Amino acid sequence: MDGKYGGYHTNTLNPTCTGTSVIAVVYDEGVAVMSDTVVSYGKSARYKNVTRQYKVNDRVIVAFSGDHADFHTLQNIIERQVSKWAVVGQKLNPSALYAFLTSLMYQSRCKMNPFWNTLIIAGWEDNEDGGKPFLGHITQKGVAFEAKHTATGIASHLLTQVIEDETRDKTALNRAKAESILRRAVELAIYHDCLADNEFEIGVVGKTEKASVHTQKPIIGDWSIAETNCQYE
Amino acid sequence: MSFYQFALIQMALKYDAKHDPLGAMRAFKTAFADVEENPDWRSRRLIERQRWNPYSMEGGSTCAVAGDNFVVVASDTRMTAGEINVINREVDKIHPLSDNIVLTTAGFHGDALQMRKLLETHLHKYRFDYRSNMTVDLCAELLARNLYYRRFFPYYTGAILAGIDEHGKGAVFSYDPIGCIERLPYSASGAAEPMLVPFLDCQVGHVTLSEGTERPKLTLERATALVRDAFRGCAEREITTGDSIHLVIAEAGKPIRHERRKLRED
Amino acid sequence: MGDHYGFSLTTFSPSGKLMQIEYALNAVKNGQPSVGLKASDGVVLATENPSSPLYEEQAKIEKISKHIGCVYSGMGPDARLLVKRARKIAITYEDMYGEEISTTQLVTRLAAVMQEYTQSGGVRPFGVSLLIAGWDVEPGKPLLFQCDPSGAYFAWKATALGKNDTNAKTFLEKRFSETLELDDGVHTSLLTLRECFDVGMTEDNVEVAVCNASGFHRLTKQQVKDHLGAL
Amino acid sequence: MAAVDSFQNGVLQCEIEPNGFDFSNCTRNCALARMGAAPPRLNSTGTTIVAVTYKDGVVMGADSRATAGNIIADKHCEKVHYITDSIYACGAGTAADLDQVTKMLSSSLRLLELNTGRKARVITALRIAKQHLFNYMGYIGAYLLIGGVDPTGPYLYDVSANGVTMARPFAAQGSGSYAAITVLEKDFKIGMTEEEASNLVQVALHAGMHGDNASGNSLNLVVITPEKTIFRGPIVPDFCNKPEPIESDYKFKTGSTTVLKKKEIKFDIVESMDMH
Amino acid sequence: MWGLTCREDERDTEDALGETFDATAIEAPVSGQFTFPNPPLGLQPKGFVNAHFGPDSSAKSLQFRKGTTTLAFVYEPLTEKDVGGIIVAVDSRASAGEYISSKSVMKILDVSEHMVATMAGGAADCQFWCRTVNKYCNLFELRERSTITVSAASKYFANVLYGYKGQGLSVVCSVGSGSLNAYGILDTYYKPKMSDEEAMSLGRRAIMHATYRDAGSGGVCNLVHITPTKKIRYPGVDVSKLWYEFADEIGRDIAYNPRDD
Amino acid sequence: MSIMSYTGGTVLAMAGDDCVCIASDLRLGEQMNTVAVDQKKVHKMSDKVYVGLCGFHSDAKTVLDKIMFRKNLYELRENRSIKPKVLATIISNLAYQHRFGSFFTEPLVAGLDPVSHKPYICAMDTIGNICTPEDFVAIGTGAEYLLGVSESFWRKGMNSEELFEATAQSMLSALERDAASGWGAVVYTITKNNVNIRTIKARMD
Repeated sequence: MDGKYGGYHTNTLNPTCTGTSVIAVVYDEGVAVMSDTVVSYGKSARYKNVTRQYKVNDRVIVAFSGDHADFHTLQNIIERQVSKWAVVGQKLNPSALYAFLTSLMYQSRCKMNPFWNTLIIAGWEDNEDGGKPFLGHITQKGVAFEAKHTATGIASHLLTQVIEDETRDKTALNRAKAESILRRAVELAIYHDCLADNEFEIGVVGKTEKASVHTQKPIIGDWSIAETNCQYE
Repeated sequence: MSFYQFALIQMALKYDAKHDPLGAMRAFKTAFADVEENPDWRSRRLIERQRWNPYSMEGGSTCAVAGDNFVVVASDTRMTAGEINVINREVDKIHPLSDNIVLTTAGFHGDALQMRKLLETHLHKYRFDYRSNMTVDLCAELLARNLYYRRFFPYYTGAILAGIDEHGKGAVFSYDPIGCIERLPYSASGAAEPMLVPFLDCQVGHVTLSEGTERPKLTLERATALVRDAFRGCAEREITTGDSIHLVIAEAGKPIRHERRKLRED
Repeated sequence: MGDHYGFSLTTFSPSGKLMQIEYALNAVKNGQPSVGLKASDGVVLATENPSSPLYEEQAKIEKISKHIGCVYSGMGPDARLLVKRARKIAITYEDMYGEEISTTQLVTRLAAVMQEYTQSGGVRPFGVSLLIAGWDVEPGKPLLFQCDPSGAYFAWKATALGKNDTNAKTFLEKRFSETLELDDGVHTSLLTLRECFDVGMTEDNVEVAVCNASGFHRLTKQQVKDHLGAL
Repeated sequence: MAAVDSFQNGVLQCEIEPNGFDFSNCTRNCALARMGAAPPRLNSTGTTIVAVTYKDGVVMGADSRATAGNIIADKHCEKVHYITDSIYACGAGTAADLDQVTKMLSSSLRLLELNTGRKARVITALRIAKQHLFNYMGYIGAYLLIGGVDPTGPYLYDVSANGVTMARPFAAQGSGSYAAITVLEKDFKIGMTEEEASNLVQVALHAGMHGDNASGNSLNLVVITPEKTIFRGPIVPDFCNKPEPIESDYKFKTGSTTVLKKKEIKFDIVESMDMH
Repeated sequence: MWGLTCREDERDTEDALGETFDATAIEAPVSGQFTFPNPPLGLQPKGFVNAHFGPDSSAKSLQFRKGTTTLAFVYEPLTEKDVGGIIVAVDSRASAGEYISSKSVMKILDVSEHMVATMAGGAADCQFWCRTVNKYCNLFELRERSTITVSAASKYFANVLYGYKGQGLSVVCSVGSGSLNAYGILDTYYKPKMSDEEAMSLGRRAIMHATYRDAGSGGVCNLVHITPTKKIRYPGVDVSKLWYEFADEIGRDIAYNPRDD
Repeated sequence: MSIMSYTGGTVLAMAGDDCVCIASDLRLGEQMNTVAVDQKKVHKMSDKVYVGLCGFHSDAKTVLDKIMFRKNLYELRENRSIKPKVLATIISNLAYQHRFGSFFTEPLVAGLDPVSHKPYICAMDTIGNICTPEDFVAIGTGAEYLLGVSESFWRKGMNSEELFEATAQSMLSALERDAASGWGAVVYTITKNNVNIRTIKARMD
């Protein structure tokens, strides 16, 4: 907000309080989204048990990684959209929100004033033939795509391959299996992401379950390797 | 001192030695003396302050070949983030806008989505106003103008519009990022464009063959085979192309056919 | 090299001979005997290496690179320095040209080093002659060279150095033939060595090494024992 | 005349006994850079390299792709470098630096082995590499995993270009190391058998090659144990070969290029060129 | 609403977000009120575009296409058979940096029935602005019921472009980097009175020499002959074939004879 | 414009069975205008070993002289003709010696081993990283175009005639699209018993 670019009000071009990665996996009747509950200021974990998933309505969850201030503003904007749709008695379905947020992010990028976030839109899409799980990924520059599983931030480097192996051959992934994959992913993320935390929550939205975010038991991970490695060089 | 003054000073240092050779010699001498007084390694390492880059390159490439009554459009389906990390292996870069117009773009995916939305809206509006579908060259002119409207903040993509024109002939229009339009028998764009185009020059355009040699006719089968081979060659040599080929074949009077072929995934 | 003192110790005698080199050759003459023999598919190096329960075993045959090795007659410490230089030459050549040094190249450069010591100030020639055995991978050929303190080098089919090398050579002339296999080569060289021995030859006081396509390696005590048995 | 001679010697000096770097072009290159000419693109191994220690040895592996920008310069470049019979080094970073640094390491250690008559230690290789890289403050862009077995047991060290080194039970380097390190974290156990260790390295390499653009084509493995060292040459994982071969073969009949002029130089085959 | 106070202007008002931007993008621009959207935050368009699409940016084959060699000259008829008028000759290569993005660009753009403009410099810029001037000329002729004079059209062209001075537009109507060679040929062979055939071969010859020496030109030589009555477009002739004919004509052996050192 | 394309130029080398082809264009330019159209970029080192030098022409000339110096020294000492692999190492060491002030030229070595007559091709970047594929290598401003085209035109086990056609066609297709190279091309075909040097007809624009 330092307006150094010729007096324009600018969003964050160097984010301060940021949330680290978000991982989402589609299973046969819904989508599970994992995000840890810490917002870090640089390298220090400044705000603890802060939820980074926003339950738009009982069919859509939007998870954020990146600047937390922008997350609040986007939350506010989505709320406004929901109320606008409510006026005409419609419930916002995931693909509509996905399209809206894509053009919003793209437009903010065109004003060189981006929302410094990467959004994961997880939801259940009702259409004629029974509906299908929806998982969308939007980057801060307006690049948007749908996928079977996705991760943001450093987890996209670290965990994409591991999740791809888990979900490649098994066709029907049920909710328990999806959550165990996510729990395993958190453990692996802790080892190499210094901003990740072991307290996390998993948001689930599916055909039968309404969108809900459950806090999970913190994962400790096994650090036994440390003893074996005390050389000087 | 904001970034722009810094850039201006940098600009003054940068001698534009393109046009007159004598100037180039003088410029080199002064630059040489300049380096001898304060070489890079003595002055504090000036870290070039990067302004936020609104563009990013999602890699991948597309190409289109027009025959006399068909058009073959192909692209790979890999999306990379930051040049090296593959984030999605089934991304559609070919957007069929109507049954005789196909848009394909390679480059910054955000602009690609915006361009598709733009053209779909215009086609819809045209259908609303004139109760008939747009022809390919009309749509091509439209895209050229719309690319140019953003002349000072351009779309970071190489767009190709392909389709069947009103005479039933295949048409491929290739664009540069700000809308210089040209109708070609074949065209390519994206990260592997320098590898696709010479191959098509040789096999479709037959520009390198001597007079005597016979030039095989371009049929639909030969065109699809050529395009698939071109992409297999690119997947071998270019790091952002791979995973699978998405082929879209539009023939005069027939609905658009999709075809997917595997490519190497490393 | 050797310019710190300025005056060369090796100067011409009125009769036009460099006496220091003559004396060096004498030093070689009363060194322990060593024999080299080029068979059709390899080269044998054998030397007397008196061992005793009192001191640790010190090898006289040294490996220079994968396919090249050498044995010396004369003063041990001089030989050690030359072998170190030879190894350095071989490894630098390999860095520079990407392939293993050929024996001829190694010998020419080592001889140049030895020659330097006969013409520089404040240094004396080496009191040692080297027998360098090697296998050139390219044409696949065994090679045997001798380097003298004067810097001269000769290619041999079979030769002997050190104590009473003359009658060892006459012995070899009678026994040597082109078509010798490696094993018979070892036998002939052990026989010639026994000529120069004043004490009985056992596997403890003789050292044998072989250089063929698979490389240069020293024979173990057991192998020497079998060869001695077969004599 | 003196000026010419000194110049002549100067030019020939670095020819006659070339040792160490020759900085004569530095100022010119900096001047050209300031004139706005972009410096040339160097081959870099984007690469995924993985190394794991197990009960009685070390398994190391690397992919085999060297890239220049977004073009693959070399599809089968060798990134598992031989240092001595029981020490190998995998390298990521600037390809030329890796070749030269590992070549320098290998020759100094083989010389040491010959002169001392003992097997070289992994720590010696590490110390030589580390001091060389530290000398050039990271400008020699070599990121190495030096692993091997010496009389005191198996060791694995991770060297970065500015000279920071760390001993590790398992390690991954290069742009594909993110994906690989996660696989290692998942399945690594202390005291694995050789079979498990080499499988783990292969799976980690597959993850790195599959997820990272700049790694791929094939993988090389080396298994080092006190008794033996096995180098398993190019193994091509299934996702790395073409699912379908090139369909039509592009045979050009002779005469499909017009030749304006022609000159032929004949040799009579002399059986062997050299003298002896 | 707590959100409202922090930033009144853009973010929260009802019509913010998609509508304003999408509206401008969808609607066809109304001439007169249309302004090009500049890059935001007061960024200089010339520097911004050059940073992302210029020669030393990472957009290797995405750079803007440039054309280079165009020429035109007036001549009177030598004999009655000839017609005289203007010969306009151009090459047909558009290159983006060192990559030849197209070998068959039509660089002679129609401004009105009796006027053409040639494209050198930015290909897209020329195409777009020639179309604008073409539209203006047609409107002028409908309104004034008389054909527009060349000077009026070029005056309009200059005024339009002046509005975007310093923003990086590259519209060059006559010269190009390849044309220095063309000038040489024209200066030597140009005669005020020439036959049509001679004039056309001179135009093609000049373009051929320009493409031989300049890396940015090549492809096909397109030629338009404007006579007092009508405008004749001749089909393109391959420049390389022209060069080989020229070489045979003057008997110069241009093939490189292989050396064996 | 990068310094590597100041003078322009492209060289391609392809290996068949017991034969090697090197093709190079003939342009020497200063950025956009062409100064010479008969510039030799492939130089003979020994009967069957050729070196191609592309990039900044003055550096290429200096590097060529230094290579000739070291090669002649080697051949005089060893009294045998140099092997392509050894020549590649010599050039790589020369390039790496100037690691921090590099020559702006990318060398390419191609030829048959004087003894075993096995084809050997290799290309290097400016500081000497040797790549020795078994199919083809390309350097210079047109390298990308060549790699894309040769990928489909190369097959295992081509005889010298087929190899010549494949090399010539790849080179001509690449010169179509590269502004900084062209103006004619020359192809050297090296086999066990002869070297064929052919100038092929290319676009002169």
